[in-house]
Amino acid sequence: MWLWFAKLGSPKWFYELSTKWLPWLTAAMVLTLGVATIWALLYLPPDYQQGYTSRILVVHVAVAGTSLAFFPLMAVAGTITLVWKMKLADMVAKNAAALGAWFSFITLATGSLWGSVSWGTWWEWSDSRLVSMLFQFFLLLGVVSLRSALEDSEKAAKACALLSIVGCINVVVIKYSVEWWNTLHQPASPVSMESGSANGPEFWIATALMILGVYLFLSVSLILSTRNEILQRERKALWVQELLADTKSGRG
Amino acid sequence: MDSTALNKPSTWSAFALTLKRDLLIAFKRKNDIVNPFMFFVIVVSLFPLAISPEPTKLAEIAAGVIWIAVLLSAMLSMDSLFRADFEDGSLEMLLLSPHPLFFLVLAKNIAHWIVSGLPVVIASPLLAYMLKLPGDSYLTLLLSLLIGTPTLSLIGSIAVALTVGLGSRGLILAVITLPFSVPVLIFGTLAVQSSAAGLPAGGYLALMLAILAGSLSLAPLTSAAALRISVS
Amino acid sequence: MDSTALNKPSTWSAFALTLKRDLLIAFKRKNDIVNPFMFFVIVVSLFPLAISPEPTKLAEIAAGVIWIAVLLSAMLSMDSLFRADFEDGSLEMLLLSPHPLFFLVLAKNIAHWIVSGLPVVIASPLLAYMLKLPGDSYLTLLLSLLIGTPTLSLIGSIAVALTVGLGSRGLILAVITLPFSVPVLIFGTLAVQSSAAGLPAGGYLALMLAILAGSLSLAPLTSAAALRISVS
Amino acid sequence: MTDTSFQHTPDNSPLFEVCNLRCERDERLLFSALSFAINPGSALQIAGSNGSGKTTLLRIICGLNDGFEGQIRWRGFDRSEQSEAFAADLLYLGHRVGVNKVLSPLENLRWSAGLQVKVSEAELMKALSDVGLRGFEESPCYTLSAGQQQRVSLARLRLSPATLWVLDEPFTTLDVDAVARLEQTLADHAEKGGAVIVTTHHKLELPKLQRLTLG
Amino acid sequence: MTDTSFQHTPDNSPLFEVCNLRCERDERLLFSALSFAINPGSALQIAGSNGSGKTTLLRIICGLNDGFEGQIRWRGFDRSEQSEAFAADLLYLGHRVGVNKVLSPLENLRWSAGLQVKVSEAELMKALSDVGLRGFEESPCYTLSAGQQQRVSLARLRLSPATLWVLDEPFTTLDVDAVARLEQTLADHAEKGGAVIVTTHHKLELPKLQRLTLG
Amino acid sequence: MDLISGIQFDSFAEFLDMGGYSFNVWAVYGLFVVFITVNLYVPVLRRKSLIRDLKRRQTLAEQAHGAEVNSAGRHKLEEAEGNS
Ligand code: HEM
Ligand SMILES: Nc1ncnc2c1ncn2[C@@H]1O[C@H](COP(=O)(O)OP(=O)(O)OP(=O)(O)O)[C@@H](O)[C@H]1O
Ligand SMILES: Nc1ncnc2c1ncn2[C@@H]1O[C@H](COP(=O)(O)OP(=O)(O)OP(=O)(O)O)[C@@H](O)[C@H]1O
Ligand SMILES: [Mg+2]
Ligand SMILES: [Mg+2]
Repeated sequence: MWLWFAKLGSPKWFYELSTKWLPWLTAAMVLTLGVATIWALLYLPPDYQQGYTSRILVVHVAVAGTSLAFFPLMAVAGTITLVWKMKLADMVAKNAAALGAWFSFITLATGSLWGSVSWGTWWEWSDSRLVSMLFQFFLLLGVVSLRSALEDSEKAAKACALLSIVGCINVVVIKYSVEWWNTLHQPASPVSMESGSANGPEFWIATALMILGVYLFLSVSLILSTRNEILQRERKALWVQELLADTKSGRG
Repeated sequence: MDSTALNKPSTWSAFALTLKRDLLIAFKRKNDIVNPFMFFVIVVSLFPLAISPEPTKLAEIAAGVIWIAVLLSAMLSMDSLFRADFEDGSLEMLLLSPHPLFFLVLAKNIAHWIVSGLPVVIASPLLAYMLKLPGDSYLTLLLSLLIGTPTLSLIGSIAVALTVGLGSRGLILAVITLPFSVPVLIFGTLAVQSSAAGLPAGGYLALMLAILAGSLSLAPLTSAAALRISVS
Repeated sequence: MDSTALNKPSTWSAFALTLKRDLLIAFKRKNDIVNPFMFFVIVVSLFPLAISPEPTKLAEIAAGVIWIAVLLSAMLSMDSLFRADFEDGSLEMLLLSPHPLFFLVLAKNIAHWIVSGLPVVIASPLLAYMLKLPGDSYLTLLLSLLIGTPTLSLIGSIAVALTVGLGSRGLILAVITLPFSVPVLIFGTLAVQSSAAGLPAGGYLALMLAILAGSLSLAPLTSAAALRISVS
Repeated sequence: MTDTSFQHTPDNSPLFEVCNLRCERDERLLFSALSFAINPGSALQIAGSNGSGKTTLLRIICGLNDGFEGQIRWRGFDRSEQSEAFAADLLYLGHRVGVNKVLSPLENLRWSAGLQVKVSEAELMKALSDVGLRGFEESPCYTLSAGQQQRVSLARLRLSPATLWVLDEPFTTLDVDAVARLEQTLADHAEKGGAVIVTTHHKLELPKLQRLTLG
Repeated sequence: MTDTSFQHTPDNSPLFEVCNLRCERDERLLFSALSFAINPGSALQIAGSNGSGKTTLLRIICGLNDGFEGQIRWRGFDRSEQSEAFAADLLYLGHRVGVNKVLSPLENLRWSAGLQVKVSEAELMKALSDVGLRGFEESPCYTLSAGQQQRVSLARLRLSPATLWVLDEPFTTLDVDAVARLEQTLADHAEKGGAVIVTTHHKLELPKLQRLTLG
Repeated sequence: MDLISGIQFDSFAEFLDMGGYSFNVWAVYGLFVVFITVNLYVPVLRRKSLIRDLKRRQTLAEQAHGAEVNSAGRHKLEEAEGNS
């Protein structure tokens, strides 16, 4: 167990393993995303209420669901950073924060685009998922901002780890308090997400496939940026120097 | 066992010493006391200018405006917590002292709240009057602020401890902590709004007390950990 | 006359050098760019939570809320102007340089506005939408902010120059400058509110332009004098 | 104070010991396989060129920096197991002097010394006049010159019950007089059974001085 | 650069002259009836115990502090009438080194030297490697040690066309090597017809050194 | 599996129109594509520039101070002269 952990902590080990896995993951990602997109766009039958716009939901639901994974992921990575001082965990956490902000943003954007069809408004404060996603976005940007503010990279790693753990709890707290606030304010328009669309099984299969694809995309993107981070931080290590000597300029 | 241990001050006296020192510094600087208060007053008085001077409209927004102004003033006043100590090296002394950091951080937090939070709370009824807050809700406003502002300070102190090395951190502090204070803001305004509408507000206040209790035990611990990170 | 004078860079090139340096620092720090913007967005989004999520109520307060949030973000972002330079001694270098301080201060002001004011202005229409600002007034909002934020920066820079030696000055800056920026706030909100009501807003914008012109010529001069006082 | 005022270590292991220390910053190796021990009554000067890692080493020794590998032992035990006892017996003066600008030297010292030991007002005043701040006890510290502020922090040395003193360039900004007095203080401390670790670029003259050169 | 690279003063009045200077701070008299003159080719060390007013005097000389009485003359004219010419011909390095932490040494120097003189990139790089910062040119300054940051500011000395150098404790935090190199730089500057005013507690060895002791 | 008849649209124009909601649907998919490509392409670009930069530094280091690198991290412990 400890040996395995120590090994996983080694950026070199991760770099080499990911070199092997990356092509397969990328292929799987392209395949699932491709199939899911084509299916959703071409084959999904129109919803009886909203017509073809349920195509939006396929993307929205997939991205929204995945974006909820970031704070738990960062909190776990943060714990590993703080307790075991594992550099790799921090490299993942660093890139996860920025990617998570992207995911939250796309959730907000796709949600708005869907809202403009189904509710007739792009933004509505009286929905707890919207508001709490907005604040998750802010919290993630806060982590990114803290990282860029702190100059010393070791300090930044630990500070962001702590903030991610505290933030993880807070995302939950915000969600419940906003939900409660909304039930008290009794939304004027019929603005519940659960209310509407009775979507068929095809919709859910396409969505499931899309979720899988988005998760694969998340891992590929995270791995790619983590590898860069490894090269950057370990640039003085012998194995990186050797690796550089082997690669042609700009390729590899 | 040894003379060192005999002569060592108790944790309690270190707590008191730190509290006294921080209050002394604040009273010498005066700015730490006056500014949060002034900021609060000025921000509140911008709203009638920017939105509308009509009493009915003001009454509708009064609770929210006061709470937001309190929130901002609390967050921004945090900037002075730990800053001077970090810059002059006293923070290293605090970390290397033979007492549990939890209590020393708590002492600094309490001193800071007394100095920057309390005056704002005391001034709030006056500003509530200027914004025509409905009459029944003054007590609730006062109570909710009395419970809410220490919570905000405690939350803020974590962020302060994380960013203690930064030169200008007023904004980043606000950016990090404002999302965290959303629950306090929501319950605080709900309490005031519901008592303005003649409904009971005790439930919200109880909830806020629970949040306060939670942060009172967890926040100094987290701040202490954050300080250790920042000073290293 | 002498070799020194031959090799001396022109004031213009000192201006450009300083502008470039400040932009470079901002781009390296990133926070100076992101934080005012984030603060603005977060503060605006607290209002629906604290006041009411109802679109009609929001529409009424939208213009005022956006202007107040812009004002606060502009004032608080000023904290970073001159701070690092004072702390590391670069400010003394600036004062002792053989160029008119007016232009060097202006260069720093411009760099600061590009970095912290412009992003806020650009984001404002989106937030106006979220607060349901009536549709016709977006252009006026944008224009009024485009004229108003540099004015606020210039006013703020005087206060910054006066308080440059203070450790935590976020609040005191706001306290000093907010009263001075009331005219800008009033004309800015009036412009937006009147164009939301379908009335012409050009008059207010012209007034704001006049204020901008005035502060563009006077503020850097005053800031330069204030800097000399603070550094001595 | 006599020799007995300092706690003795079990089974004659050294007071403070560092084994096989290694530290990298920004992937630049500062030192590796660094071992030394220091005993009551002795002094260690850490020398080295700029950027060789002296400050970093001192901060590691005190526990302010944990970016290192290796063992640090205090009176024979691992330092992390003894952190409270270690803190009670350590005095660190860093690059930044730990002097609040608005407080007076007296108020500063009351707090900074008071965290570690119970002191009376008379002792505080005596310590301040010993470092040459008589007449400045009640002036706010922002009116003091750089060297005078450094002296405020040095007053702590005269009150602290700590055995191990860790001083980072304590001689900077001091005038010739004050330098001599500080050297005497260090020698006295060592003589009474204390231990001193100090960095300076200055040529130290102390009895039983070891010198560790980094870089 | 040869001797002719520095501007000559009319009718042989001294380069820089202070007459009957008097300064009080906080009702404490720092100095009065202080007069001295400094000519091209010479150096002046200002000595004195801590708090005797060395930093204050230097800031008065540069024009950063105007809390004084007396005359200050530059090339025979009142300094205030010549403030621009004086600024172009003055280089001041204070206690605080004027090095931005996020910028690299190169970027720092590009600005700080560039305000006073047009310099090429090659000159900048050369100046940095002359002060021993080769390999650190592009690292952000917050990763540099105290002495390395001091060196960044010293690199300005190698580029500046100024005749009068005013340096406040430039030797602090420098290692032995760097101290020797800086002394050499000061001697070279004086030899080339420049003038140096410097405070330090350190024993300076320069040709044609005057010493002024305050307090 | 009939891949052709399963398609919900009779013409390409109809496909583009998405039942009248073309803006929303295509904006979502457009964003989605941008989102994915940016977050894959940026790391790839960064990798290229990083490798170029690291190689440049490697050669610089070799030329300038190859020997100095090895001297880092050494230290020496001695008794100071003149002790009693
Ligand atoms: C926590 C983040 C979110 C999650 C997990 C999420 C998930 C979902 C799911 C599963 C649905 C489908 C519901 C159904 O089929 O009935 C949905 C619908 C929807 N979502 Fe989200 N979403 C999130 C955030 C957002 C945001 C931020 C927005 C807007 C900006 C948004 C706007 C919508 C809209 C308008 C619908 C359609 C509701 C309806 O059919 O009435 N969602 N979302
Ligand atoms: N801001 C200030 N306000 C009032 N008095 C001051 C201030 N700064 C310094 N002083 C006083 O002026 C005197 C001289 O200070 P100065 O900094 O010039 O001394 P110095 O000779 O440079 O000493 P050091 O060797 O310690 O650097 C001191 O006695 C100090 O008390
Ligand atoms: N915050 C930091 N991040 C990364 N590297 C750092 C940091 N601080 C210092 N370093 C590096 O660590 C090395 C040692 O720095 P340190 O401050 O310990 O040197 P020092 O021996 O005390 O030097 P000086 O004599 O100049 O005080 C330097 O090379 C510096 O580049
Ligand atoms: Mg050092
Ligand atoms: Mg001085």
